[in-house]
Amino acid sequence: MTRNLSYREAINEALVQEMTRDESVFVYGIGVPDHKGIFGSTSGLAEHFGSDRCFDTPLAEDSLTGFGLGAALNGLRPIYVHMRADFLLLAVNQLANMVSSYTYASAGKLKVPLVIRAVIGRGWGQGFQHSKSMYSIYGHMPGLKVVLPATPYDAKGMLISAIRDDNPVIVMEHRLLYDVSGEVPEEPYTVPIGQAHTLRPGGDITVVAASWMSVEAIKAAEVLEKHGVSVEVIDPRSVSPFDSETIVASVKRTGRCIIADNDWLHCGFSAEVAAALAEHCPSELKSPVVRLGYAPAPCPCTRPLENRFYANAVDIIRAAEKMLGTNPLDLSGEEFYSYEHKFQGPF
Amino acid sequence: MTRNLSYREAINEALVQEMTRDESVFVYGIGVPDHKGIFGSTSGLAEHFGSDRCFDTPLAEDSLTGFGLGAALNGLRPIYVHMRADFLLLAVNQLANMVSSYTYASAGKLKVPLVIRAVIGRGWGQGFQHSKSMYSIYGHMPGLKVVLPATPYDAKGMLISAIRDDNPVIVMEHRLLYDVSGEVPEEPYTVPIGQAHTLRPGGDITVVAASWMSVEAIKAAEVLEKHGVSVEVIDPRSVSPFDSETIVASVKRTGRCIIADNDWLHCGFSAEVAAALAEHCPSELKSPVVRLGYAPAPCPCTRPLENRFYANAVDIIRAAEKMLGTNPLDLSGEEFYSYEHKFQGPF
Amino acid sequence: MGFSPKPTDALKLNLELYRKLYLARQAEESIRAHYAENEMKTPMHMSMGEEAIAVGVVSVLGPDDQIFATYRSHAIYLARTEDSDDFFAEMYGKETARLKGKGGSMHMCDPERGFMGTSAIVASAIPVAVGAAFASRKQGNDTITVAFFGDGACDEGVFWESLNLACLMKLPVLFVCEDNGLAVHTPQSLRQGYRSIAAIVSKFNCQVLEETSTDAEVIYDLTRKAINLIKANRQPVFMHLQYYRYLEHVGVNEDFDAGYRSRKEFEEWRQVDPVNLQRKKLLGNGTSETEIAKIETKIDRQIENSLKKAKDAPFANDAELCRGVFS
Amino acid sequence: MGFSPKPTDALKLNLELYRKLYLARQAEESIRAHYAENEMKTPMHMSMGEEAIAVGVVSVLGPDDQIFATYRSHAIYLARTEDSDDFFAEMYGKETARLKGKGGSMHMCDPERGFMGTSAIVASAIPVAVGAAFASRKQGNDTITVAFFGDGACDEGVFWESLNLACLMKLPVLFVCEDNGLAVHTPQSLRQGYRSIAAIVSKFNCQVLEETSTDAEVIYDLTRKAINLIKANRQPVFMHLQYYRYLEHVGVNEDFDAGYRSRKEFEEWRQVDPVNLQRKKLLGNGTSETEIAKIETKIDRQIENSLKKAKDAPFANDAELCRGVFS
Ligand SMILES: Cc1ncc(C[n+]2csc(CCOP(=O)(O)OP(=O)(O)O)c2C)c(N)n1
Ligand SMILES: Cc1ncc(C[n+]2csc(CCOP(=O)(O)OP(=O)(O)O)c2C)c(N)n1
Ligand SMILES: [Mg+2]
Ligand SMILES: [Mg+2]
Repeated sequence: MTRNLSYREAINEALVQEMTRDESVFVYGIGVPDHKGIFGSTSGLAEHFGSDRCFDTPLAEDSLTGFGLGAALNGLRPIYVHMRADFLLLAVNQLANMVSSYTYASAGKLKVPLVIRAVIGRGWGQGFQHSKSMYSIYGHMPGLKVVLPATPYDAKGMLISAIRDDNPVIVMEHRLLYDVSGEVPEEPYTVPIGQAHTLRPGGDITVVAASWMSVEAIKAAEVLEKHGVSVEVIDPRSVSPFDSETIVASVKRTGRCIIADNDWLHCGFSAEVAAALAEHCPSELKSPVVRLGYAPAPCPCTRPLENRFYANAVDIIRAAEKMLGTNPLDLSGEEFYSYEHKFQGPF
Repeated sequence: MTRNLSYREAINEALVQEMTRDESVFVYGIGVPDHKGIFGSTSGLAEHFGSDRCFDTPLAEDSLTGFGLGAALNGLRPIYVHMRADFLLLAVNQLANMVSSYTYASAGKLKVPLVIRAVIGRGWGQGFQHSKSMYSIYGHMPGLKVVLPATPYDAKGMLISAIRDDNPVIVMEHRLLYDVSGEVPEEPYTVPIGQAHTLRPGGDITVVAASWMSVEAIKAAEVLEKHGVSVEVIDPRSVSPFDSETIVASVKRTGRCIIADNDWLHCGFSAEVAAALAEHCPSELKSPVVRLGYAPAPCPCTRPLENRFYANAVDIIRAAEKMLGTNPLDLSGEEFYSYEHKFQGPF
Repeated sequence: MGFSPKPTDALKLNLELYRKLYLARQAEESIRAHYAENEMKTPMHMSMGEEAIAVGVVSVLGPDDQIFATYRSHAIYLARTEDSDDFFAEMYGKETARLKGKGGSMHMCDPERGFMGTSAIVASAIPVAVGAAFASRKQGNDTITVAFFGDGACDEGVFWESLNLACLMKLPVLFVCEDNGLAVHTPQSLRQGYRSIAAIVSKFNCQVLEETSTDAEVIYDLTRKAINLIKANRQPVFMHLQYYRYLEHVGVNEDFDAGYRSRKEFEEWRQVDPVNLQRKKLLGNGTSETEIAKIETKIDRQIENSLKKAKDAPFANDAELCRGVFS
Repeated sequence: MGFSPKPTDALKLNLELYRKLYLARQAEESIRAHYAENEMKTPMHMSMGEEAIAVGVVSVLGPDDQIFATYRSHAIYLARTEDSDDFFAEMYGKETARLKGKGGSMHMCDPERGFMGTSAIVASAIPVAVGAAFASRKQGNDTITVAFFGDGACDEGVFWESLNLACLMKLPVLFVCEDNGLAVHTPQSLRQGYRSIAAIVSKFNCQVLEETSTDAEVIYDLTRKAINLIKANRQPVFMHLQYYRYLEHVGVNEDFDAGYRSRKEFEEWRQVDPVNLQRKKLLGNGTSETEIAKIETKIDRQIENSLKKAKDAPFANDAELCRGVFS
């Protein structure tokens, strides 16, 4: 049976079902058992499964990542939750030097079924230390999988896949997505890790848009469609492994590509997407690839600058117009930023 | 006056000259004052300038990066040295959340003249925890500059530029380069940060090769030249700021590009180079871009696998042949891996 | 300002302390009154309850001493600068603020007045303070660097590294641990594998001072002692100071209904509320109700005025977005 | 193996300890003899001097206990496995090694025998050991997890975080700090802002044991005591054990001419060399020179044989390069 669930509910359901199915799954991190429950995503777990399967921790991201590794090596399935991906930056050493290489270091004898969840991207006036994504730096490390579910359906299915995976998987969840709703089957299911998803077919331009940017891209596509421009929106869903085939196949058809990312561009995931095109279909490109993302600056707090810091549907529309050589549309009748307006109060 | 100096001597000379010129410059890190002096690059500094300007530290990369930041905010010019870039991964939080944003966070009122030196890449049987480069992850952070001097001339000139820069600069030095010699002027000079350098002009293929890979690329170009293939070798020299113009201009002429990196490919610097081509000259590409770099695995220790892990001149030659559709050359008469053979003993 | 012997005029000091306590408290009351208007779009980590620590410590510092702090720094910032214009302009994210709204509540920074900035990544500013103290000593300055942080910061490895570094290098650092027993909603029993942080730190080469008082003057005196110790022994001092956080971790409301702590505890601490306590002390010391009301009215007007100016001010234009990334 | 009461037959124990001590020592002597041939292309961080710690601790452990260690683990690995075939195959980077040469000297790993791997990033394996201990307890196993690390590891924040975590969660972790006074060439006076690590750690909720002996039996007894304490108190134990590093930090040579330490110091420690000490003890206990020589000859042959096999073995083929990145 399928119901309409929010992204946070979808995550919560995945956790409940997997913890029920498998005793070895446990959830830890600052705030996971408290009344806020990581924006609701871990609510009820401590009550339901007990405080030894859902527990609070000291502030110690580096050691707690190693802790998860040690538990995973011994057959447990830890899920370490970070309220913000900015805090994951304290654990880069464990990820790069330990977690990602432990299976290789044991010549395949040891498995690392560790899941790390981290909230990324824009929130509400959060400034430069609570707004980062930086998935490219984790995607850069062989031995790690990095996924970016963008819908409630994927949030549940990819988290279940991550939990059942015998390898370390980082699941990055955009803060603004938590309020997005969609159809979610009640029974447990998996969404394979490493497959892009075509959210909307189209023939004129391919927009590659992961995580929150897929919401912006859909909005842009809807607006452009009214004006006769057909946009194909592809959600890569996974930074690593990366499904370049789906994207390349689409661009071979459309000949045009806009990459819209929730991150800085330079050396970011958007560069990898563009590189795939340069490697696989440069001659099919009718116009140069365009990348959109964070402004090349730390994120400012004040709303007007924050609005300019993040790329959005309007930026995608403008880029598409430029690429097609058409005149700028009058967008005054359109409603943008619906989530930013809905979203209020800290975090 | 110009002399032939090794890369390590060139670094050492830059340090001596800048420390002499400016009292606020100091050098710190594990081993900087010892008898090995970071492969000779810091030898003599403690003796010459005293132990409060060249000093040993605890093993505490995270806090010592913040320490450098605090000193830099107050007008000192710290140079923090890491024997291995793998250890810099413990300080990613300070770099991403503090160092890179401090000037912005003070609305430009505070300067951060901090230099971080870190040794990257292949050494000798060093395995997966002493062979990383990962400059893309630092290049990804706005507010940081990241440079990769590849010659003794640049080693001196770019280090002096970095020291005099009022912004944080990470200088990454490939271990194998330490034994390379070249012409170096005696007097202090600067090499501007953010300009690529065409090491060898050519018309058939552009090879973009930073740091150690430029040595491999030159070797490949020499071999290919004997067989009538003219290779242009460009050393980007700086990951951030990134001089895409020089590279794009070259590829517009040659129509072909091989990117050879000292790092993993996925979401790496090589992706940014390829992305620049997709953004600026896709229609000028006569054939798809090719990237070479680390194998997608942690680095193994044993020599035969280690040899396959790193890309080298032979790989560049084979990629060029494929790109040009010519038959594989007989390379049996050529001498490759000269440095790997020369290099012996740990580190 | 200026580090000097304690004013022989204790009354003058107590008036100064009260002025700052009242300013910090009322500025936050003003935030509480206006936050729901949704014009201050910045997450607020309120100081209410910790004012005695902020005011007591900061009031001892000289003009060249430096402060590094956290996302929870309203009181510290106001005690240091008493500049409510800049404060509210920043809360409203306006161009008229020194930082033009780029920082917001979590990231105030005013280096010209020795408020060297904050970090919202717990414990991350502590090593920066240690480096600043190194610079101070190297440059032959006789200044102190203060690192404010919460009890949660002691969970992080970088705290231990920084403590070790400062003790090793004998740097003039004053570590101020503002202990409210909580990290967000997590009590110490779920975070600390030890009984007393003070007992552990005292085994490093530094001095440890502990206090539970909410009397700003007590904190002031203790801080004077701390700074004397730093200068006399050429060693850092670690101050462990307890207080009670009145409001939710982030946001402007009470949260005693959330279940992780009781209103009763709050009521007990309210008995010794730092602002009331100081007011009562002044009354007991012979200051008249009228005199006190005069101070209060002046500050109320100042705040009202700052708030109005902030509301009326323009936002920075888009060009600010990428300005100041590099020097 | 197997955690059991101390053998009533003390002689049997002492023979076992000697066998392992001699194996560790001679394996490294063999490396020294052959390293210049440049066939073992892996940086060697030699154990010489620490054998009593490695052998003493490891010999107490049961088959399901787990060990996490560092790049300096030859003696620990050999004490645990006594498998010189695998050891030398890995040093020579050959396909016949369990790890097929992917690890080398710094990264031995044999999980089937409880040697869970090492880290060459100082202190990085310590939290992993804590997590393993958590799994052990959660799974209802009665096992111990041992984290070996050097004194330099205590400089790193992650050490403090891990110690706190283990003490907070009351996990069955045995922390073994092998203190040789040095991190590469840097003495503790340039790294530690405190007098005694043991004094600090004892303020956490754990037990601390200290020892300077180079007698493997003393270390063995102390480790038994430690494990009893862990089980009785449900608390971690921190063992602080001193030794002298005979050779350079990395490499197979002496380096007393480098200037950072004196040969005299070395000569003093040589008086109590752990292998000699144990040998003398055996002689004193009535074991004959012939009996001892028999043990030694057997091990000499074993090593010679392992070395030859390693030299003769093939390298893994290229397909191994990317095998085992993922499960
Ligand atoms: C490194 C890091 N981890 C987690 C967080 C999320 N977080 C924000 S404040 C906080 C609690 C900090 O507690 P404490 O240091 O005692 O300060 P207090 O809020 O009590 O003043 C946490 C966990 C963070 N900001 N940084
Ligand atoms: C995080 C980190 N920083 C620096 C290094 C370089 N390094 C390798 S071994 C070593 C010294 C470690 O000393 P200790 O922990 O006492 O171990 P020992 O070598 O004395 O056995 C250092 C600094 C490293 N490997 N990892
Ligand atoms: Mg607190
Ligand atoms: Mg040591």
